[in-house]
Amino acid sequence: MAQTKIAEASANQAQPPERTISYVEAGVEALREEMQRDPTIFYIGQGIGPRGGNWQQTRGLCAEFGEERLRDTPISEVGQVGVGIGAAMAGSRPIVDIVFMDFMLETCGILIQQASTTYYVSNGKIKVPLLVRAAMGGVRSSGPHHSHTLYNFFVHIPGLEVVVPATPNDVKGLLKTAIRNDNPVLFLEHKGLYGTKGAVPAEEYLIPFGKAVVRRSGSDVTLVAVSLMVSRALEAAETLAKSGISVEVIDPRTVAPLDRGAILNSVAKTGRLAIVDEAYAACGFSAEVAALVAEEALDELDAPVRRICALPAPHAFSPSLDGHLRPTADKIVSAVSEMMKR
Amino acid sequence: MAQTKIAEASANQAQPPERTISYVEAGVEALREEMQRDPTIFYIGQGIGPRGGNWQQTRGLCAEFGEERLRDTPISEVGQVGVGIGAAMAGSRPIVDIVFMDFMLETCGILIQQASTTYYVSNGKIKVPLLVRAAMGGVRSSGPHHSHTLYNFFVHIPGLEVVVPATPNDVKGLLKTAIRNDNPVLFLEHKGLYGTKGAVPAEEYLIPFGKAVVRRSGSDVTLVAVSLMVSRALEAAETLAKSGISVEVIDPRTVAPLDRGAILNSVAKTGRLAIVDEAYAACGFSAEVAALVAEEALDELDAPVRRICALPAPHAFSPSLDGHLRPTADKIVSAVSEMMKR
Amino acid sequence: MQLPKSLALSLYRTMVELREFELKAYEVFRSGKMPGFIHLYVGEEAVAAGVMAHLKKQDYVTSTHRGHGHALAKGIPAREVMAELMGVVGGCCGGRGGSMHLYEPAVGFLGTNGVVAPGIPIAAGAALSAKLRKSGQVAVCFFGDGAVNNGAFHEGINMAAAWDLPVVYVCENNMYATETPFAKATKNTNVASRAAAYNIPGVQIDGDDVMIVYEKAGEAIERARRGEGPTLIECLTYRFFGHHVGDPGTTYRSRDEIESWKARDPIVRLRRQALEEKLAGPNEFDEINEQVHAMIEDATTFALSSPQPAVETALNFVLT
Amino acid sequence: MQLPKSLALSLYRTMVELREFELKAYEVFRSGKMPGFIHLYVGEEAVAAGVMAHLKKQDYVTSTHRGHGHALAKGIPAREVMAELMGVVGGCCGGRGGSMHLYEPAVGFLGTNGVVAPGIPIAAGAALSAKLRKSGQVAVCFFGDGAVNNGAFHEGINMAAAWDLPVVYVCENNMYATETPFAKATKNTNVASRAAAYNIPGVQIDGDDVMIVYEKAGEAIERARRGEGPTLIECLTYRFFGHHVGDPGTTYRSRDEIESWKARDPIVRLRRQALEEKLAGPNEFDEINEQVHAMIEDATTFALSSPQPAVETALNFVLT
Ligand SMILES: Cc1ncc(C[n+]2csc(CCOP(=O)(O)OP(=O)(O)O)c2C)c(N)n1
Ligand SMILES: Cc1ncc(C[n+]2csc(CCOP(=O)(O)OP(=O)(O)O)c2C)c(N)n1
Ligand SMILES: [Mg+2]
Ligand SMILES: [Mg+2]
Repeated sequence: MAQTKIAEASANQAQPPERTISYVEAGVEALREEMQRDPTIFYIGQGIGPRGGNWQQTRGLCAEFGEERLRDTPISEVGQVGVGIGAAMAGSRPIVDIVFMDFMLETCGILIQQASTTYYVSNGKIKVPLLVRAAMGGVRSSGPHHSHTLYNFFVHIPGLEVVVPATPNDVKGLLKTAIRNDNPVLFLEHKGLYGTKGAVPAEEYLIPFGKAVVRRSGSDVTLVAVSLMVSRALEAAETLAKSGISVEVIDPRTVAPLDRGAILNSVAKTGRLAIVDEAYAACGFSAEVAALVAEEALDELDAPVRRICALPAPHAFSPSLDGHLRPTADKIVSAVSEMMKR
Repeated sequence: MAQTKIAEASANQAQPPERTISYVEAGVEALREEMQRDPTIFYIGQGIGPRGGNWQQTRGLCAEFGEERLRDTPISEVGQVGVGIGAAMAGSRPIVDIVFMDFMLETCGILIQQASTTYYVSNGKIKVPLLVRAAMGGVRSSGPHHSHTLYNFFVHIPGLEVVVPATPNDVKGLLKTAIRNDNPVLFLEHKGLYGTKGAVPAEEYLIPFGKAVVRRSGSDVTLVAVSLMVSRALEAAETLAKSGISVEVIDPRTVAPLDRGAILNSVAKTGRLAIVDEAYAACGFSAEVAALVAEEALDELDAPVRRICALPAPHAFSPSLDGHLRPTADKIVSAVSEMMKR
Repeated sequence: MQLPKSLALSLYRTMVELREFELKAYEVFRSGKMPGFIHLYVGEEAVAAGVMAHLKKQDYVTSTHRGHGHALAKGIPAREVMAELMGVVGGCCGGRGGSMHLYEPAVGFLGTNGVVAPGIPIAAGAALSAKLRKSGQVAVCFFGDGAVNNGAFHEGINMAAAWDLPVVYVCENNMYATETPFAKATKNTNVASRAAAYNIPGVQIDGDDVMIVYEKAGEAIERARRGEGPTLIECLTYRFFGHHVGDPGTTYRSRDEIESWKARDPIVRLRRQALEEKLAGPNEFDEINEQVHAMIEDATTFALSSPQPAVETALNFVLT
Repeated sequence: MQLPKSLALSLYRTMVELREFELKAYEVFRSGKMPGFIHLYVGEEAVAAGVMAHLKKQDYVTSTHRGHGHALAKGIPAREVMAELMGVVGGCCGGRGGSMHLYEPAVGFLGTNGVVAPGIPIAAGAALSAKLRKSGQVAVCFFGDGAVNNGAFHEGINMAAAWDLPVVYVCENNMYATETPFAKATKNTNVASRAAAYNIPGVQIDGDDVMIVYEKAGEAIERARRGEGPTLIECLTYRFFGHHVGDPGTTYRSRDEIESWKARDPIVRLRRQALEEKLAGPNEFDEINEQVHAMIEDATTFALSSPQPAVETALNFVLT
C-alpha cells in the first residue's frame, strides 16, 4: 500500500453527507473509478459481465469497459482464482468475483498455497495484487450452502488481507484501497447489506486497512462487531441504553489487519468485552478478539468476555431454526445485561 | 459413537507397558484390526495400496486386504473426498487418506459443504461415517506447501470431529474410535511423530473423543498443547522445573470435541494459561483455548494468557528461518518465565 | 422404439406430476409464503421421468439445485417435497434443508445440492460402495451444463471410469448456467464428446423426447449393472422459466429461442405421439392430469399446514 | 527436421547442464548437506530444452515439483538454483523457497510448485494478462501425468481454450505419479487425446527426442503467439531416478522397463545423431561437457559457501 495516498480524514465522516447511495452501488462506483484510472484492472467471475452480477455488483460496468475487462467465467472456482493469481503475477490487477463466499471454500488450496505465499517465498520478487470478492452471510433462509461467513480461515493465514465492510461509505473507500493494494485481498460484502443506503461523498477518498471505527461511544461495555453484525450491535446498544447501560460499538472493518489498538483502548475504558459474530465461535474471529484481550488487557477486564455467535450447527433452512441459530439483538442485550450484573 | 464400548481405563496408562511400537505402526495396527472386524471399511488414497503409503501408514495392509479395499487414487483430492462421502452415505465406512494435510485445503468445499452438513440437514436420516486421514506439520524444511497444521479450519465447522494424537498409544486407541464413529472425522497425525515409539498394549482398547490427558502435573502454569507440541511443552516443563516453576501439560488429543473441563480445571489450579501451537495464532486453536478461559475462568487467571505459536509468515524453507518461525522449547520457557514474574 | 401403453401412461404421469408440482411451488413462492429460493424444472421433465423409470428403490441418485423433479421421480412423496420447500416439519428433512437439500435414503435419494458438481464424485462413491458390497445397485448422477467445466466433474468421472463403477452420468444441458450461455463457458459445447477423455461411452440425445431418454438411459443403466462402468448421457433440454423464481429468463434468451423450445414441450409431445399412435384416448390423459392435480393440491395443503420445526431441535443431529 | 549445428549444440548444452546439475544436487543431497526433499529431472531433459529454446526472456513458465530443469532452461543461473536448493541467501529466492519454490520474474519464471496442478490455471492467468496487455508474451505450463486427473487441469485448460489464450500446455508423461502407474489413475492414458474435450489441438510425441520436442513446441508456441489459443503437447518420457531422492524407483518399475528407457537417453541420442550426420565432432560435445561441468562445480561451491538467511528477515515480505 506504499504508493497509496490515503485520506484518513474520510474514515470517520464528520461532515453532513452530500448524497446517499446503496452498499452495492458504492462498490460499483469504486470499481468504475478504479477501472477508469488503471487499465491493468480486469474483473472475472460468474455472471459479472452483461448480467451485471448476481447482486448487481458490476451493474453497468460491462457496457462501459467491455467483455475483455468484465469476463464471465465457467463454474470453475479453482481455475478462476488460479487465473487471477497468474495474471496478478504477470502485472495485471485482477478482481476475481466468487459471488458467494461459500464457494471460496473450493479455492482454499490455491488461495492459501499459492496466492498467500508467493510474495514471501519469492523473497519479495513477485507481488500478487489479486482481489477476491464475494458476498457472505445469511439472508432469507439461504440455507447450509449459501450462508457462510468463514473469514476466520483467511485471517489465520499470513499474507492475506481481509475486508468486511458494514456501510456504503466503507465499501467505497475500502474497495478502492483493496484494488490498489499489492497483496492478495479478500473483499467480503454481506448479502444482507447490499440494499442498505448510506452517505458516500462524491469526491474521491480511500480508507486505510487496519483502522477500526467507533460506531457508537460508550463507557460500560465494548461490543466488537463487523459487517451485518454492526447493525445488530447498534440495535442492542440502543435497547441497553434504555436500561442505563452504555455500550461502545467498535467495527474493525478489516479483520486482517486487525486494529488491535482500537479494541484495547475501548476495553481499557469500558472494562468489559463482548464480540458479536455471525460466524461460529470455535476458532472464529470472536476467539481471536477474546484471546487478544486475554493476552494484552487482562487486568482491564471487570467481567468475563462474552461471545455472541452463530450456534454450532449447519445453517438450517427453516426460518424458525435459522433465526434461532443466528446472533440477534435480543441475544446481545441479554448477554450484555448479564455482564453488567458484576 | 453410541454403539462403541469404550475402555476408558486405557486412556491414562497406569500399567507398565508390555510392548513398544512406533506411532505409524500403531496406526497400521488399528487399521488392520478394524478392517478385519468390519468388512464395510475401505481405504483410498494416493500410494496407499501396494506402496503402503508415503509414511508407511498402510504398510502391509494391501497384501492382506487386497486392492479393492486399499485403492490407489489419482491426484484428485476433491474427487477422493467426494467418493468417500458418497460411499459413507451408502453404508460403507471409507477412509480417505490425503497424505499431506496441506492438500486437504483442496477439499474444504466438499468436506465442509457436504460431509459436515448432511447428517444435520437430512434431519438425522443420513449418516456420513467418513474418516479423512492426513499427516500435518513441519519436518526437515518441508516448506510452504507441505507444513500446514490448519486444524482450526475444521474445529470451526460444526459436524466434524478432529483428532490430533501425540503418542502411539493415542494413535491406536483414537484411530479405532474414529473408524467406528458415525460422523465425519479428521484424523491428523504429525509427520514428525511417525517414527517415535511408545507403549501400546497388545489387547484391544479404544480411547474416547473429548477426553484430555494430563501429560505432566504441575501447579504454577497450565500449558495446553497437542500433537508434536506436547513434546516441546514437556521439554520446556522439564527446563522450567529446574528454576522451580511447576508446569502442568494438558493434551486435549481431540480438538473437536474439546475437553473444556480439563482445561478449566487445570487453570483453576494453576491460575496461568499458555497455549503452544504449531499453527498460527490468529483465529487458531490457541485463540479458542484463550477465549474459553477468558469466558469461563477469567477470575482464576493471575496473569495474562500467552500463546506460543508459529510466527505469522509462510513456512519458510531455509532451516534458519524455519526454526525461527516455529514454537520451540526455548520460546516456551521464556514465555512461561515471564508469566511467573507476576 | 415402440411405445407400450402402460409405459407411456406412467411416463406421462411422472412428467405431469413434476410439472404440476413446479407450477404450484411457483405460485406458493410468488405468494410470499415460501422461504429461500427455488429453481424450477419445468421443461426438463422428460429427463427425470425417462431415467428414473429404470431405477429400483434402492438405487442411488444425486441431484442438483434444480432437483425437485429428481426427488419426486425417485419417489419422495410430493407432500414431503412441498413441505420441505416450505421449511416445515412435514418435509422430508423436517424443514432443515429446503429446496436444495432434499434427502431421502429410503428411496436412495442422496440429495439435491446447493453446490454445483459435488454430486458427481459423490455418486461415484455410492457406486463404489455398491460395487464393494456387490449389492447390484447403480447410482445415477444428474447435473447441468454448468457443472461440466468444474473440477469435480473431471475428478469424479475419471475415477468412476478408472474403476468401472456402476454409475450413469446424466447431463441436463439447457445451454445456460444462470445467465451464462454454455458456449461462453467452453470451446467444446458437446458434452457427450467429453466422455472420450475418460474412455467411456458418451451419447447426446434429445432430452425432450421421453422415449429416447428412456431408451438410452436403459442401455446405460444395464451396462452399469453388468459391471461395465459408467456412461455419460447428454440430454439437450431447456428450462421454460428463469434460473430461479425471480429471474424472468428473458433478458439473456430471445423470445424466439424460448418459443422454439416450448414447442418441444416433452409432455405435449408424448401425449400427441400417443394419441397419434392411438395408444390411449384423450380421456386417459385427462384423468391422469386430474389425479395429479388433486395430489399436488393435497401436497400443498399439507405443506401449508405443517408447522415450523421447534427451536429446541435446532442443535439436534449435528453429531450422532 | 534438418538439424542446424548451432541449434543442436545449444540444445545439447542445455540438456547437459540440466543433467549435470541434477547429478550434483543428488550428490550434495546424499551427503546430508541439503535440507528438504528434491525431485530429479534426469532423463526428461529433452522436454525443457526443446520447449524453452523457443521462449523469449519475457515469456512465462509455470513448473512443478520436478522443476530444476525448467528453472535452469528458462534462464535462472545454476548458482542461484543450487543455492536455493540449499536454502541459502544466494538462492534465487534467498533460501525462503527451496527446490519446489523457485521463482524468477526477471526471466518470467513463475515458480516450481509443491502442489500438483495449480500451475495450469496460473499459466492461463499469465497468458490472459499478456493477451489483455497485448504484450505478445506466451506462457508455457509444464506438468506431469499426475496432474492430468486433477480438477485444476480441467478448469485451467478449459478456460484457456474458451478464451483462446496464448499458452502451451506441456505434459511430461513419465507414466508414474509417485509410485502409482498412470494406467491405474485413469482409463484413458492418452493425454493428448484429452485436448479434444476442450476443442484444442493435442499431440503426443517422443519426449526424449529433443528435435521433435523442439519442432512441435515451436508450432504450438507460434500458434499461441498468433492468438490462436492453447495446444496440449504430451511428451512421453521417463525419470531415470526415483520420485524423489530417497525413492530408489525400482520397487514399482521393472529393471527391464528402466533399462529400455535409459537406452533412449535424450542426451546420448542427440549426440549420436549429430555425430552420425557429421554435424559436429566429438570434441565439440566434450568441450561443452567440460564447460558445463565447471559451471556446475562453480555453482555448487557458490551454494555451499552462501550463508543461511538471517533470522531477522523471517518476517519480511509477508505483506508488501
Ligand atoms: C461451486 C458453485 N459455484 C457457483 C454456484 C452458483 N450457481 C448455482 S446454480 C448455477 C448455475 C448452474 O447451471 P447448470 O449447472 O447449467 O444448471 P441449470 O441451472 O442450468 O439447471 C450457479 C453458477 C454454485 N451453486 N456452486
Ligand atoms: C494436490 C497435490 N496432491 C498430492 C501431492 C503429492 N505429490 C507430489 S508429487 C506427486 C506425484 C506427481 O506425479 P506427476 O504429476 O506425474 O509428476 P512426476 O513426479 O512424475 O514428474 C504427488 C502425488 C501434491 N504435491 N499435490
Ligand atoms: Mg444449465
Ligand atoms: Mg509422472
